Amino acid sequence: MFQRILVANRGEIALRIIRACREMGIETVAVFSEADRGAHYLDLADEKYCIGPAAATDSYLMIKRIISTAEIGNVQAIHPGYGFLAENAHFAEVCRDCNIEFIGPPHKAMAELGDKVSAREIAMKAKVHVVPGSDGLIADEKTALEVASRIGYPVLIKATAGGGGKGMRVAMNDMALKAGLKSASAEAEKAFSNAGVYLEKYVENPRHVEVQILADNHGQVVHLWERDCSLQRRHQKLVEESPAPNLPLSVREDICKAAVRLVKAAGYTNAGTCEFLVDADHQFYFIEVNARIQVEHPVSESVTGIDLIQQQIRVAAGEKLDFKQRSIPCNGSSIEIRINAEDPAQNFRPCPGTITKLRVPGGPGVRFDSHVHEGYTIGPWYDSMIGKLIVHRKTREESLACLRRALDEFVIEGVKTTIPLLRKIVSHSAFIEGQVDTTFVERTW
Amino acid sequence: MFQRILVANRGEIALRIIRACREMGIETVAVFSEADRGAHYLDLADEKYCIGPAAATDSYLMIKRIISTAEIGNVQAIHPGYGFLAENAHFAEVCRDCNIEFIGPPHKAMAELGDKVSAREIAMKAKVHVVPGSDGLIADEKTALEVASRIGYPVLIKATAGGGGKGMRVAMNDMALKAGLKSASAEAEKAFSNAGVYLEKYVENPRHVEVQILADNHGQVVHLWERDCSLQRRHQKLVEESPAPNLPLSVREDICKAAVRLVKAAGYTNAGTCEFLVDADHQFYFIEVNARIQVEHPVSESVTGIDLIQQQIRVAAGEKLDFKQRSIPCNGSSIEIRINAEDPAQNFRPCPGTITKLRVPGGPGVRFDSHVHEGYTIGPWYDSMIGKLIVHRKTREESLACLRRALDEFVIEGVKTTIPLLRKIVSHSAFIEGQVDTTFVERTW
Amino acid sequence: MELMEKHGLTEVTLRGSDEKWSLRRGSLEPPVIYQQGPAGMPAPAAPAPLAPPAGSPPPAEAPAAADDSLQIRSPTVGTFYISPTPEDPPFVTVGSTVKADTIVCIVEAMKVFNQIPAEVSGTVVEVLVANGDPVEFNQPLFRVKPG
Amino acid sequence: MELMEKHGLTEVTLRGSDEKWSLRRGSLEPPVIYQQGPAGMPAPAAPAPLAPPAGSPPPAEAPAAADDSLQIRSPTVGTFYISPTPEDPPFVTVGSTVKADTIVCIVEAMKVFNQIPAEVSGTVVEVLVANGDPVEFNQPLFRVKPG
Repeated sequence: MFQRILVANRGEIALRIIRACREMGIETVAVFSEADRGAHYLDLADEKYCIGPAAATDSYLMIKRIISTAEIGNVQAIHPGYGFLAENAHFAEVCRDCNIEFIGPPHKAMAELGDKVSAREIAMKAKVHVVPGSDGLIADEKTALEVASRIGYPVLIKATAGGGGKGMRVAMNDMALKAGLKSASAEAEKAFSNAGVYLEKYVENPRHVEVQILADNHGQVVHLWERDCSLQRRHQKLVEESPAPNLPLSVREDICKAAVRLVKAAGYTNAGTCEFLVDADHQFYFIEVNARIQVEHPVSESVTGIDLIQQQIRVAAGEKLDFKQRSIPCNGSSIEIRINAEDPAQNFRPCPGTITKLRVPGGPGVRFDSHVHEGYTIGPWYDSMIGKLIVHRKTREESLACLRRALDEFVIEGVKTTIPLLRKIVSHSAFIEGQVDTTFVERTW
Repeated sequence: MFQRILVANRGEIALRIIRACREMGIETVAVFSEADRGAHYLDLADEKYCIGPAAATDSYLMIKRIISTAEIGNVQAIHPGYGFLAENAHFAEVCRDCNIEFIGPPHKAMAELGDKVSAREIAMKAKVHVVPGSDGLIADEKTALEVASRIGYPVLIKATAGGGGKGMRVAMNDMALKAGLKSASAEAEKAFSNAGVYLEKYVENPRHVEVQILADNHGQVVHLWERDCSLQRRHQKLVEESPAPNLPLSVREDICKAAVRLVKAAGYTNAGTCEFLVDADHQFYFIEVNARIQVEHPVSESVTGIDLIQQQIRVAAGEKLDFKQRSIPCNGSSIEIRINAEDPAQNFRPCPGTITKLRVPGGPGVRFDSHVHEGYTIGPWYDSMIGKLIVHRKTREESLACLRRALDEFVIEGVKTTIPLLRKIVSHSAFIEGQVDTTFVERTW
Repeated sequence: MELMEKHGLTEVTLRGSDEKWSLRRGSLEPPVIYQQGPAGMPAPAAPAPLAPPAGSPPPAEAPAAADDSLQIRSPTVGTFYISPTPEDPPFVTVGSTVKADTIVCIVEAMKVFNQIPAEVSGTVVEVLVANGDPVEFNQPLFRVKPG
Repeated sequence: MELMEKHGLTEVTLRGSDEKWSLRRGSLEPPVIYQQGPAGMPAPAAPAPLAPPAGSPPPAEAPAAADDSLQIRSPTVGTFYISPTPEDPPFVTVGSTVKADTIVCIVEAMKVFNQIPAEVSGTVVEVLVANGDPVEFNQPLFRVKPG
């Protein structure tokens, strides 16, 4: 086992990793930018080094400085957390070349799964459903109509160079497809100087369901069940829970098994997440792999009792998983909400500022993961997450009751937060009944 | 089910009860003394009434004002918490006479178990071991020697009117018994004007093990396993855990079954705790029943997943327990520590004051039950408990690691606390090995 | 009254020096006993919640107010009644002159009807609580201009 | 240097305007490459932890100190060396006169030996870091009396 680990991140996930290390008796070296100097969580590390100014490109994203700190800090491994360098395969490779273990997957598997085309190929090889579509770009209208006829309407026209919804159209029939092809292509040409478009089956009002995977370097791959993360706003997850509500056990098991197959086929190890879209008929389609620990990992920790960060470290140190798939429970119901410093009245613009008053919920069933405290200043430099509230109770109904009362206990003054929206969400009948999809928030508020 | 409950307590247990009610959809009426005016937890109640000045005798202990508030607050039940009126059988009776349910045991069972002599009789009737001793006062030296010979040395000579250790002697043999009888009797005469003494077997360096009981009004009595509360300082519990370390499962089961028998024999319902002494040979002796919810109830909640406050309310409302003994698990290991505003340098004198800085631990496995916050003033009026830190992990070793790191995260400024002592305790080899008894703290520090 | 007898609640001993209680049972005056929900007086079955501002400092000891007026405060928690019976006129109204021993209202707690004396001398300038409302311990009931 | 080649780490482009890096590889001067743990220079295998006071404000921008002296700060995190090789004399000592382009030390990061110029003119009055110690970004290395 490692004696000393560098935490290449900040905020709540840095604190989370430091906590795991302290419980394992591993020393930690923290890095911080000048914007994070004096943060309370840094005092919990055994050593801490300022690595640059506030801008992440000059600090948390600067590989050279992270590695240099790892050398002077004399660590054996680096935990990248999520975001920043967590899914940077080059960084993972540099670490390992410097004889510092990167606590994450092999960089080759990370790179392959990071590319959408190769990830899709691996999935198909592992007999995991992907969203059906054209194999590559659409040559002409005739091909488009053939593909649409094969995969069935509605279809999505997507620009190959696309992003931000530009060059994207939904077509419900042949006529709409013909018109959409032309306008999407023209829009893409104008926006990206690349008129290439392709077709994909349009999954209507899908649920977002993802599977937590853990794989050691000795060939064992297990899943820690699924998380439903359908509650999003502009592709930002707001609420995550496990198990996914209203999803039959057989479907849940099928999705989890598919994820295990995919991860095995990719030669992937350590913790990772396979994301799927699930349609109204419970058909599921692989989208992508998140090759890192995720923000919402605590809900899986709650229902399985497995500490994912500790397991990541054990796997990276070469240990075998000390449990089998059949002994991983899915106990009760766990829900996480993300509390962000954002102003709902200003279209959820990040709202930096100093927390002048903070009352945090507690009591049974409540976990709060956060690096903030009264007097903490949320700067403009990084993401706006204040903390994660996680509840765990025997039933989903009890978890919802616990979540509502915990949300009611929160007092945060000095910055605007997403709490008012979250209070509305957790009291909304569609959410209570487990009938939300990824478009719910935007449709409703 | 009740629609509205009055919480006849203050501080963390009042908050705990309010939390349970909120999760159950029950409205709460809080009472407060002028010393507690403005406390944050009161804002979480649906209504709140000032009932008197700071002195508990004029507020939290004043039955008339509690009942009067229950009437104007229009509640159907009163939860007494622990302390104050919680074990006042007269109060329980007044509540029920006013058609307000007292959330606790029948007042008759409470009164009978509150009396040590009748509790001992009930225990013996239920075939539960009590500490062997003389049946009543010792008439003369000859009787004393006979009793000692029957129960075996060492024996404890106790003044019948005793208290505070006065008139108490331990005798290891006949000679010491003869000498001790005289001096104890003389001391008791002087201190209490009552020379009467009796004999009890002296249990050397006992462990304090207690069993959590839950009984409904329909004849079902279950236990929620045991708690080891051996870590005490001057009979004040400092650390409690479940399961009891180094106690064979068969002994644990025997103690739990004994507690169930006793509670059944007493006609007791609602939540309660049977306290036992356990000697080095794992012989256990009943001491007393705590006819209320206890401070340390969260460790039993952690290992069983059962919310004890919610169950108390359900039982009081006449519901049946919706689980059987065999479905009550004892999952993992849970440990609670009490954080008090006391000054270890001044013989643990309560240390009132204002909390100027507060950093509370979080993350996986950690629960913190407390009503305090930065800026909260701990007054001189009530007990000095700041809060309870409860950890729950898969194994005792992991719980200890979690507890240590959580304790290290605490920052409390403005008042002296027991945290430094607790840090020493949780790192002491005797505690880590589960080899402490009720005299450990005083012997060691 | 059955309850009072059973639990000996006629022995009302109050600790605060500024609290004075009058018990009717056995006194020479006819007992003032309200029936629950009598005609003409709305029973406080679901009283409006009291909401003293959270975090506000404890009210200053009477007499002390923003202006030079004095306050008469409730010595207990209970239900406020402005008159001896629903049929009777109020003990006092705005403009009434009170002396220290003038009874100004009744606060009922556990069926005990506590006559509250003014404890100050002067003219009532405001009645702060509506008839039948619940009142807290130490809650201001009347404003009195001294003199 | 293998690592530098592999990952293209010779292309050190720094964003801060006050950062200047000199890379030795391919320069006309003989490269200064320390062997790990050379005789006479203690290898920083287990460096003493740095402990800037928690909660202290970020160090003010150089030049700024309590007195009128200026500070030369580290432009990166790494290991501080006071001389080009263990055998050489220090770049500067107390009393040395420095100009903006005077090299005052080396900070090694990932086997890259960065020569640090003074950026200020004056006389070195204090060396704040010991040879071989780890230094943080922006950590003061020297105190310089301007002039």
